Amino acid sequence: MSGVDPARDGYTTEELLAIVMGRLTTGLGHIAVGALSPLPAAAALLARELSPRTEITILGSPRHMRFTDGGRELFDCAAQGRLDAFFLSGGQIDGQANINLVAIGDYVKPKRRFPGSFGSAYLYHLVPKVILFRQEHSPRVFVEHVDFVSAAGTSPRNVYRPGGPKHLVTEMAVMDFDAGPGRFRLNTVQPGYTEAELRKQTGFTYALPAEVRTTPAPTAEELALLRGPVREELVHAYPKFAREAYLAP
Amino acid sequence: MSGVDPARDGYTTEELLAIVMGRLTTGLGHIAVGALSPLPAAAALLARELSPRTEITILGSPRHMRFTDGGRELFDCAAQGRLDAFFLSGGQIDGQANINLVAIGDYVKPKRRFPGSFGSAYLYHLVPKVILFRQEHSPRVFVEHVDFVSAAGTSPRNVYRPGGPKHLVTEMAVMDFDAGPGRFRLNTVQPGYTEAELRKQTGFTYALPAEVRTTPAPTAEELALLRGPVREELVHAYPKFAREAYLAP
Amino acid sequence: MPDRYCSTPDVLVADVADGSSIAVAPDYSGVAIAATRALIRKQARRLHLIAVPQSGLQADLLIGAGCVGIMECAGVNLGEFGLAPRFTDWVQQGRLTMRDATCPAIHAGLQAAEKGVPFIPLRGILGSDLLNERPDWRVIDNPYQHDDPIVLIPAIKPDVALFHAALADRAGNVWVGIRRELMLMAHAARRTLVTVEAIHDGDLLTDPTLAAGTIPAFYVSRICLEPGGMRPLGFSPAGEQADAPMIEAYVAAARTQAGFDAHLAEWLA
Amino acid sequence: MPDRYCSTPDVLVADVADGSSIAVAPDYSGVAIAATRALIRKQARRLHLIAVPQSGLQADLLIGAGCVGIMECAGVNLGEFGLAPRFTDWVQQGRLTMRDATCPAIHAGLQAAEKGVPFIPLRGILGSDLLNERPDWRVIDNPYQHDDPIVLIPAIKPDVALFHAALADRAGNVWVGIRRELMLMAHAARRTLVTVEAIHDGDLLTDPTLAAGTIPAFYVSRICLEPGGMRPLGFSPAGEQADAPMIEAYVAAARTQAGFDAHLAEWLA
Repeated sequence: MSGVDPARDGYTTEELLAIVMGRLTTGLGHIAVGALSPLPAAAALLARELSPRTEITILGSPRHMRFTDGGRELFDCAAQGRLDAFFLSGGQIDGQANINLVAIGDYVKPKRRFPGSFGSAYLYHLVPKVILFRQEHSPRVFVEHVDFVSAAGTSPRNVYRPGGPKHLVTEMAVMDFDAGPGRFRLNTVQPGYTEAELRKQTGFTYALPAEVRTTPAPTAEELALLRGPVREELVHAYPKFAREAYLAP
Repeated sequence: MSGVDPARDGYTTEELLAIVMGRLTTGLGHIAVGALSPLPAAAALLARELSPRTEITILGSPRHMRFTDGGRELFDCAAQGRLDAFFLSGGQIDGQANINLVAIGDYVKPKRRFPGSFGSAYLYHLVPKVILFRQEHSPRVFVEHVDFVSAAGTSPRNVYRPGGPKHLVTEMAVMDFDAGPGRFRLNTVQPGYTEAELRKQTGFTYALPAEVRTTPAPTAEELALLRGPVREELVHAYPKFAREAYLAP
Repeated sequence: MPDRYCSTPDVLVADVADGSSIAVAPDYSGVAIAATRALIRKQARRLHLIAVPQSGLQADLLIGAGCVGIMECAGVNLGEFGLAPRFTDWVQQGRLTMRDATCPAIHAGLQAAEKGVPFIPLRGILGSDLLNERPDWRVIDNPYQHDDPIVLIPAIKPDVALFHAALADRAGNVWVGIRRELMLMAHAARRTLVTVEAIHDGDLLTDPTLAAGTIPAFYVSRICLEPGGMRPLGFSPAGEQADAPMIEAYVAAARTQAGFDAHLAEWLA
Repeated sequence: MPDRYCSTPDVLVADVADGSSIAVAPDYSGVAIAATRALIRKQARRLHLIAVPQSGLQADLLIGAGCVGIMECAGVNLGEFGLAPRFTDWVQQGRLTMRDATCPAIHAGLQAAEKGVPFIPLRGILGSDLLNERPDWRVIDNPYQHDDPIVLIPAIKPDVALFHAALADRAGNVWVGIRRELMLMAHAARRTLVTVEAIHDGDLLTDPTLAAGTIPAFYVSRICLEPGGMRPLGFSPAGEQADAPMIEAYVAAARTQAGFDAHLAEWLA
């Protein structure tokens, strides 16, 4: 996980993903990141480097939490409209952007149990820009219909919903989600992948752009920020990850 | 207000009232007193002297507030069942124990406006033992029907109501409230008054005990506590009152 | 200092538009009297004043000065100093639109706004005439229990929260200690304006004891350093007592509108 | 010390009856691991564990030891150390009754209990299958807006709140600092049991900075002085890091029930 991908020019997959998500959140007011999300955390830290007025919150990192009203404050904050972006993932994610963080198979006696929905069922509705992130891109993850909807990708018109999914970032692609038709549209394939490979690894259909482009490679400035100040901050939030798995030495 | 009443034997009306209310709250777990209630505050302090496990809260007195969750905590506490007694008063109080803290006459353009209902509409329902206190006993205060119900004395059976009025204490009488018939019953007349005088000064009818008794006079111990430790504490809550109006020198 | 700092209370409240709803603190908490004077100086009009949950001198000054259109509160008085003379007079003349409440309903309404929900249920209240005057307080049947009526309090989302606090740091974090109703106001309001006794050197949020009583900067719009900004009211975090002679002089003067006007002119000068 | 002080964690939890609902703190807050060991030693059974809003090692230990009947939570995992092995295994075997939630719903349910109201509404959630598994979460039409469905979360009133905190004083006041979810738990629960790192000399409530992060004694049933009561989890108020090797050894052992049982026997000894 930590080596430089031979197919890529001097950066790791992890670095690429952090930079892609950093680009998607640059310039926002307040970006929050859940616990156990080291790459989204790196992305938010990068976005703050690129737009210094950006506030960031990284759950579980005392250094990156400005909350003083207990565990509920993040959620209250989101409902107050004080949160602009959040990252969610899923054990399964389907073509309607439903995410499953609970179980595969029967709910009562599942084939596979995941940790649980955490804040997803709520934040997915209230945070304007939710970015779905899952590094592994396989038909096991990206299914036609999730077994259990932890949080719904779309809602009927009468449902109060200022927020929702806007992008999906994986090792193979960046997609945009269009709530109208309730469907993903390919934005770019990641360097080293083709759309044909992507299609084979995706269990749902998605719309295509007029021309399939490749994600622009990380710039020297982006990599320098990521390897310098971002990494330094990340150690406070994810000591184990920053030590073992994050970046090329 | 501050002299020893010539009709009484070495104590003031204020001392009598504080002692009567102290007796009614002795032995309870947690007694709270609203702002601007110096005699109920003295009563609660006395109750604490007489039953040291009693917790007391005096709103507006930093020394007698153990709250750390803002203005709402008293009310949340009451709903949690952690408050055993509270004192309420009224610009008008009627025979069904309805209290009026809002206005006499029309609501929009009243003849007389009072400060407002404060917590009464809520605490009257939730605190098991509410003691109504009004020093002045006159037909102007004790009316048949209040002009505005800030808080209702009784509720229909289907209304969740663990609390309610239990006693009324005035310069002329101590009454008990019986929620069944929704009516006051005379407990004792204060020393120096007769039931006939009381009836003349009360704008509603009330039930009578088999025999009309007089409130037992303050004991030497009660007076000593009131004039010693209680007074000393009260200065922190009501400096002006304790200085000017409270007790015989 | 970052740009949320203002040089005077007048700059602090300069953007408060006529007709704004303003949540203000009770006398035992952090009342921004200097900023109130600034509101009067700028001749604010038709304010919807929301006392959290009660007010005293501050409401009386604003009412007497003609700044208030709607008064939402659980009560207005001057504590040990008695009735609030201008409040009482204006209501009795029918010159003030009253929105009477009960203390916990105002806290609950602000909590609903803090949680971004349209309402919060509250026990009690049933049988009170307050329900007649508050059509926005609805009675529903508790969906969790048969035949159990319960009152709903709608969210109170003030345009502005205005209060006085003990400390702010240079990043804009504000320390309120146990006065959590001030934090609730900041969470619930669209904008929060604060006067403070003193500036704290260092970051209030990195000290674990101070952090526990701190409103993070991202809730705070503007701050003005104004020591004594609560005078003549007392300010318990600073150990300051109310200026009783000054309040007594106010009460005596404000018995009539003319007396109030003269007193105010002198006080604003 | 007053009689709410206990000599050991075993005395602290002695009265916790089988079948009790117990609210516990998340790993970033104050997890009472020493007291959890005491619950396992006394062979507590059929506990209804309420994670506020998530749990990790504590839930995994209690589940593996057979203490838990119902698991109510927004999630269970071991943070950077991966899945919670006993939780995962027991659910997959159908041996645990799950009551899946989402974080803010657990906070809201506790707030409803804190306010003594039967429910609090909450945005979001609609469209989630959680609603199918939580018949106690009702969807109603918002009475304040036409055609606006909203979820109601019923009050969560735990029999017991159990957590670890930094300080308690001799009067029984407990300092939790910014960890307000612990205060919420204490307000909502019938009884509150606390282990603490240290005893504070003096009254936590008379110091205005400490008071801001203090749970008053009248919410606290019992306290046990137990320094390191959160180990091997980290405890940020004390600057203590998680004991990574110990947790990794746990994860390796607990992959199977037999491995867990052996590990636990050793650990309890």
